[in-house]
Amino acid sequence: MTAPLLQVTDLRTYFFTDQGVARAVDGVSFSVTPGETVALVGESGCGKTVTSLSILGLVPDPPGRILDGSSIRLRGEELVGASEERLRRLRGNEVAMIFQEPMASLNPVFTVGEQISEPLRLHLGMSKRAARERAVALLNEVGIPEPAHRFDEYPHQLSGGMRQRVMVAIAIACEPALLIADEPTTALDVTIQAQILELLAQLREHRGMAVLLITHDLGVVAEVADRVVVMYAGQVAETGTATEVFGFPSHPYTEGLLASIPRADRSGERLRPIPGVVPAPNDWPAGCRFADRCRYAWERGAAEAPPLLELETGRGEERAARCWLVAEPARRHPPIVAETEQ
Amino acid sequence: MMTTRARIVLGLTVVAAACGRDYADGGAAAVGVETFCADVAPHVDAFMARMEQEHSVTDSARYGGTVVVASIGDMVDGMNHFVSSDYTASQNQQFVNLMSLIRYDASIQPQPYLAESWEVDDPTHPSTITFHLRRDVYWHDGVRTDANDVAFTYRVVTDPETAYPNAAFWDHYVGGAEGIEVVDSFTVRVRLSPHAEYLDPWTGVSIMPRHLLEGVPVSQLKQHPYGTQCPVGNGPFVFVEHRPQESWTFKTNPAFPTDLGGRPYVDRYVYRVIPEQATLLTDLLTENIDVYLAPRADQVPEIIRSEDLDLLRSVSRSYTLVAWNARRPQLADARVRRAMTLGTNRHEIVEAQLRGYGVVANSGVPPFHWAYDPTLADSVRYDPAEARRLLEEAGWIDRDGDGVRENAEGAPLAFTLKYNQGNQYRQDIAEIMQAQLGQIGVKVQPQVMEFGTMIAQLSGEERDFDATVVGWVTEFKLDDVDLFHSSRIDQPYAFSGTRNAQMDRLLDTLQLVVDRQAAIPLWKEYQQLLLREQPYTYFYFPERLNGINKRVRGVTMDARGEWVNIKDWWIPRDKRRAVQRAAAR
Amino acid sequence: MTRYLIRRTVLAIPLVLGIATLLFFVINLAPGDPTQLMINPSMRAEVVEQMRANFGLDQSLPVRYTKWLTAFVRGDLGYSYSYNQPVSQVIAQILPNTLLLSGAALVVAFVVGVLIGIVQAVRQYSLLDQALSFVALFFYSMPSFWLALMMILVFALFARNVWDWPIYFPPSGTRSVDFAQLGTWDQIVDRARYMVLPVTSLALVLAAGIARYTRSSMLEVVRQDYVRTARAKGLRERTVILKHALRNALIPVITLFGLYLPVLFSGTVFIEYVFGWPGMGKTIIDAISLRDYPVVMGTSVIFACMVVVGNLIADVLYAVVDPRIRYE
Amino acid sequence: MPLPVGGGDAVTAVAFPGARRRTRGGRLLSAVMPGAPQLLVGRFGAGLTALLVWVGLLAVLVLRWDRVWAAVRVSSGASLDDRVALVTLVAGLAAAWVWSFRDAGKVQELRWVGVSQWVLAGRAFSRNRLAVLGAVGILILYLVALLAPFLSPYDPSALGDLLTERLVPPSTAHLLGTDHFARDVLSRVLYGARISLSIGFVAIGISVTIGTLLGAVAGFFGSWVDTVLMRIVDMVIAFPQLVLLITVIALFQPSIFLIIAVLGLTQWTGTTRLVRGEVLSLREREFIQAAGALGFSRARIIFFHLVPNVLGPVIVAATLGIGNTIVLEASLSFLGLGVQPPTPSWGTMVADGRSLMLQAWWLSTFPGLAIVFTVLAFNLVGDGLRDALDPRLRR
Repeated sequence: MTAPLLQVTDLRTYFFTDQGVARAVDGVSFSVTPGETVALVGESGCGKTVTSLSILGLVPDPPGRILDGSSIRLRGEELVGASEERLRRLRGNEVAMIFQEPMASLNPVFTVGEQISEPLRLHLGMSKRAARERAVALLNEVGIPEPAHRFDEYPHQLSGGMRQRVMVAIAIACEPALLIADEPTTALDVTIQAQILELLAQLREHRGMAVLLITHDLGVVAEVADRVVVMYAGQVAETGTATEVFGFPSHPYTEGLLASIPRADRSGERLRPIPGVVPAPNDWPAGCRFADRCRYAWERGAAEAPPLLELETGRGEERAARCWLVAEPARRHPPIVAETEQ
Repeated sequence: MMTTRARIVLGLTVVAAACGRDYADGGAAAVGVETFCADVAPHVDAFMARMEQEHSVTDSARYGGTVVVASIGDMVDGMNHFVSSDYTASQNQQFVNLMSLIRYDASIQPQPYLAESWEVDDPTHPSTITFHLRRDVYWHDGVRTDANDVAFTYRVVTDPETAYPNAAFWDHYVGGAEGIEVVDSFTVRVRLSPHAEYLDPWTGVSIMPRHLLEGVPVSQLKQHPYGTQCPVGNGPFVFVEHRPQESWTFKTNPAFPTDLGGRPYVDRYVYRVIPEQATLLTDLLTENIDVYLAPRADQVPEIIRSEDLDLLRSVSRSYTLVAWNARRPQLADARVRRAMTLGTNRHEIVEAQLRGYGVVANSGVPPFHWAYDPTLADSVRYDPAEARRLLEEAGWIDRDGDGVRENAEGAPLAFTLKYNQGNQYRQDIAEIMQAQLGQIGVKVQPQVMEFGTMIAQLSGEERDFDATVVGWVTEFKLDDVDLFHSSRIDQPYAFSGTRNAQMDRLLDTLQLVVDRQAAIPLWKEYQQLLLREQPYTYFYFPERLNGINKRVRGVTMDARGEWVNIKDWWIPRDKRRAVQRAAAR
Repeated sequence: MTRYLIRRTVLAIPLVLGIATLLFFVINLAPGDPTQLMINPSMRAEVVEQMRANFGLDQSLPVRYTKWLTAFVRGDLGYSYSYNQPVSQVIAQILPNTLLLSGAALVVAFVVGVLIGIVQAVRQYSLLDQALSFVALFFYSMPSFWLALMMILVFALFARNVWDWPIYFPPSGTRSVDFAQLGTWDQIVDRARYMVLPVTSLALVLAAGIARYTRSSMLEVVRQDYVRTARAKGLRERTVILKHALRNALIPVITLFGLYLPVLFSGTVFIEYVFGWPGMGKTIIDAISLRDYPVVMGTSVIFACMVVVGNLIADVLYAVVDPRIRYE
Repeated sequence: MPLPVGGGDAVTAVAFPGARRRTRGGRLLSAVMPGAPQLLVGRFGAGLTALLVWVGLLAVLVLRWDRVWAAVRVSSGASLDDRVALVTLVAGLAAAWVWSFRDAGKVQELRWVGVSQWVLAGRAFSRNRLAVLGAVGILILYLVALLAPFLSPYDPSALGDLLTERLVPPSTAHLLGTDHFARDVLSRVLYGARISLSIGFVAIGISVTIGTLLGAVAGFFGSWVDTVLMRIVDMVIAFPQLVLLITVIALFQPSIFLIIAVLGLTQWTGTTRLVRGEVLSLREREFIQAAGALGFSRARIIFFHLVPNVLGPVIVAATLGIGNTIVLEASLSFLGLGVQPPTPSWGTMVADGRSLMLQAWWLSTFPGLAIVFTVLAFNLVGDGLRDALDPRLRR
């Protein structure tokens, strides 16, 4: 195994508000190796976005704060507590990010070209001319026709898919080692979604850049991710390779997520959404945070918070889940499959 | 005393000999209205430059500096005497930019000015006056002032189409061209029917330049650029600049006759408009201005307290009064009106409102005037008991115990007292009257009005008012015919609408008595009659108060006005602005 | 854009004419006329009648209106009764003063207001934010004439006479009396000195309002995704705020430009009065009390035109700042 | 008002307060000292207000017993002013007591999840210290205004001895000095509160009503109705307001009602534009279209569906407007066009006292400060409301 590009260890990002402390990210650990695509999966409110913002040092402070003891290492360099100036130099340069709303993520009052040129000039010290040439090339690379013409257009003159391509162009402008893509396709049509994912896959291949893909869309994950980190209530619920997690979900939450998406290979099944909602981050349950919604829940879950338990897969892969079921597998009843059809 | 006084005619001065000017085209009337200012300005500049050379000042101990006089209102009428009805503008015409034939001295005796002497055919029964003009007075563009200017001025002011605001001055004169005869270039003769104070109009009318304004239709004179944009006078100060609502700037006239004192001491005189009294006081205290005209009496302590400032007090010709509309049944009885006066503590109002800077008035005759009867000064004092007695005698008794008197028919003794917006003094009077008359059972309802609206109501045919607080400014020639004569009862100014045969007779006679000594007993009788009739409750003659910076020396302000000796004002060298500014460097 | 502006201008013509017409009848409703105000017993009724005739006031209202309107359409605003000058000339002498005063105040107000608003938004809910809010609102809550008088007392009177400050300002006027004798540079300094107090008094009140708008607009903008994008690019915080956020936050603030013009012009009335600054506001007020109808009409129409033009400028600025806006 | 759906990760923005401590023995304490139990559990705003009202009104009752008693006695010929003051006194005491008693006994809501936006806004507002300060200030102002007959030491319009008591600086006899009529400035400032507050309140009431109606109609009907109304708005905006004011005052007798009417009738344009804008966007929203589809009448849609939803911004505008109107009245007084004497409006007092700023600073300073702090209070509340009602600006 190669040295990880990004190593997140015991990340705790809390929000201190008048209504109490919201423990949005509460002890998350995972890593990304160079060239790898890792998917961060979970429902809204699970802390995925806060995790990614924490990596970039963009958590709004106040009220948010990364707690002492958390660690985010990029190529071994500690980012927690690093100077704002250092972080700023990393952003857009070493680590870039794409956001979910291409419509809202582009500044409406500047031309597309200017927005792409900005990081080039800032991080690479390019001249206006050089930046323009490079930006046009980038636009071309992300598949925008007539890039030289588009350079001078404003975001509102582009379609949604185009805008997301522009976002990608901005993100990859400085050839970052890590691209964080926060729900990059949620706001797009299905066909465009596929195109954008395809584009990301290509770029990753050509440039050897690692991608941290944040999504609630398991379909997307299955297509592109090497490894999956499932988050629930500010914690990692389950990790493993994509094949492992999809093939053998070991956390009931992952099970639930999988059961709630339509799958071509299981047509005719009834979709089963997970009951309830993610609890509020200032009000996590004391024991297992999923206990309220868990179909297997028993006393132990309510009383005792499960740690992230290593799973022996026998297939030589790292695998872990935060569930007492790992310790007491007998409690997993009845099997999912048996209940799906009537 | 106002008869002919011969004056030694001095020989022509160098100035007089040296100048004179023609317009190239020879005809004054040819000066077009559109280009008037542009045409006139070069002549004025050239003439003044020449005069400045010829009369350069070597002794700068007194000559030099700028004096700034400020007040709340602009002289909107400007220097065009034909259309002027505003006090400040008239003063500046008379004493600053233009000249009248004669002027009053401090004791209100006529003195020569532009006219160096005059004769009357018959001192007791004058029907012609012959004026001999000075020969050394030049319009600021270099043209000499002569008899034709006087004749022109006379014809215009007596022409009804001009709508000369003080046309009434000339009631007893023969108007138009027949009334005046140009005997020679420096002699004019006017014709009149004998009347009291017949010389007075000549102290008030400023002579205007014929060569510039003849040919302008008289009804168009008001709009002529002469008045506000480029007046060309012949007085001690030369017009420089007028910024509407902001300032008038004049500079010294080096060609002003040596006989009359020669050029003024100050180089420049600026009249500034500052509409806010609080600001005016600050301006005076910070030496931004030199003279603050007519501060409020309440501001006076601050002026007195300052080491740099002086307070100049002078008697004034204006008085404040409450006019009773005797057409109203409850105010028709003279006894009721007298009770109002008796029931109002006017002395206290003078003390409180004017801080004592004023005297209680009993008529429109100002205390400094020769016609004033000092024996009447304190004849009516605050006496609520007498006031109540008079009201009861007149049948006004509080019959229902509500504190307000009623007459036999049960109509309450109540009236509204109108006053105009924005005049604190009048508002105060209204409120004090309400309080004090309330104590003798009279219900007064003060009512504020917008000025224009109020005037329309007072002078309109309906006379839509019961009583009103207003003020008048008298001329030196007193004449109340328009106020109280029964023949004028439908005219705008007959606010009170009283009819009294004795009053009519007195007013008629007083207009025609030429001899002041003979007139004095009649005036006394008239003042006594006013005390009895009470068409007005006269309040007071306020003193004119002016705040002035001590660096301005030689200032005289009296009943004649604030600008009366402005050409003699001077500023010590080290106190001048330019000198101080240079020293600060 | 040009076509849009032309269309807007053409549409404004009936608006201005409508205002003028309304105004004409409204002010003529008020009792009294200019001649009645010259109350002087020496003035005979015949004289007054003659004056009325000279002014053309002896004609009926509709006749006068038609005359005024035809002259107005030809660009002739008539003669002032009280200034004894053509109205256009009066306005030409006075309008620059008002434009100077309100223009300077507008610039100062927007610069100061926007700056304060930015600081407040960046430090939302901090002590600084609350203190600035309080101070801004404090000035905003003052009647402008009172603020102006306080300024005079403090920075003219006390500064000079009591505290002996090296810098103090003249209480009133637009220039020194010996202005004409000064050199060019001194003239500029002199005029600036006279402008400090009135401009500050006028601008303080406006700035407070602008700061409030900028603050809320900025608060909204800094939460936008594109600001996060800008940060994610690694831009300096200053660049993020002053370039990416501010440009967007200014869009709603520009609306204020149009909205504030009428406020500004009526605000100048009080400032003009207190500081003896010869301007439009005071001219209108005086003209109404003197029943100088031509001046009231002329100045009011100019006023309306300035409001219309101001709104047009706001529209143009809108398009300049926000590329999404296109006028056809 | 239109409410956004909490989008994305709303953790940072939405408030979920936890349970509050139950107030034990609160009722007992509140019966003796209203506000105290709230203070004990840390609700300083509410607690202090209740306590302040209670103690303040009690103080008035005790210290000014003679006046209060005179107002109570039917035969004393008490004026309407006195009766209003009496009712205010009694009602204020009762309100403070009853509220505190009931509030103290209540078990606090455990969760605020799912509460209405108004409650959320209320909570956001109550966290804004400046705004709460403003609100308490306004409460005190209204109490002072209504209780003026009990509070003021002298008759506000009674002339004192003009020769000896004129322009007396602040002293123990006259806390804020006397004016040029030897009237007590404190009494006039207290009575002035009624005038200034009523002017602001009534004039804005008029203008907001007109503005909301016209704005809703213009926005809802659109097309030519909108065009015509908006052209009228443009015209009113470009029409020099002062010209109209002066002319109207010249036409009629200047009175407080005239001032209120004119101020009310000239200030509605802002509200109209605001409401129109809101309605234009609301009109396209589903629930209005649904209401239309259900066949509701237009009037019903406007009044029951549109207007309530634009109320938030309108309330904000109105609150800010009250402040502006009070300032405007003061400014008119400067031109001599405001409320006319002897009615003691703050504006008139400041304007009349200004020329004596150096000789008798207390004349214009105290009413001036009264204006500044009143307007400040309204503006703080208005600003706070705007922040509170706009979910985007909430903490």
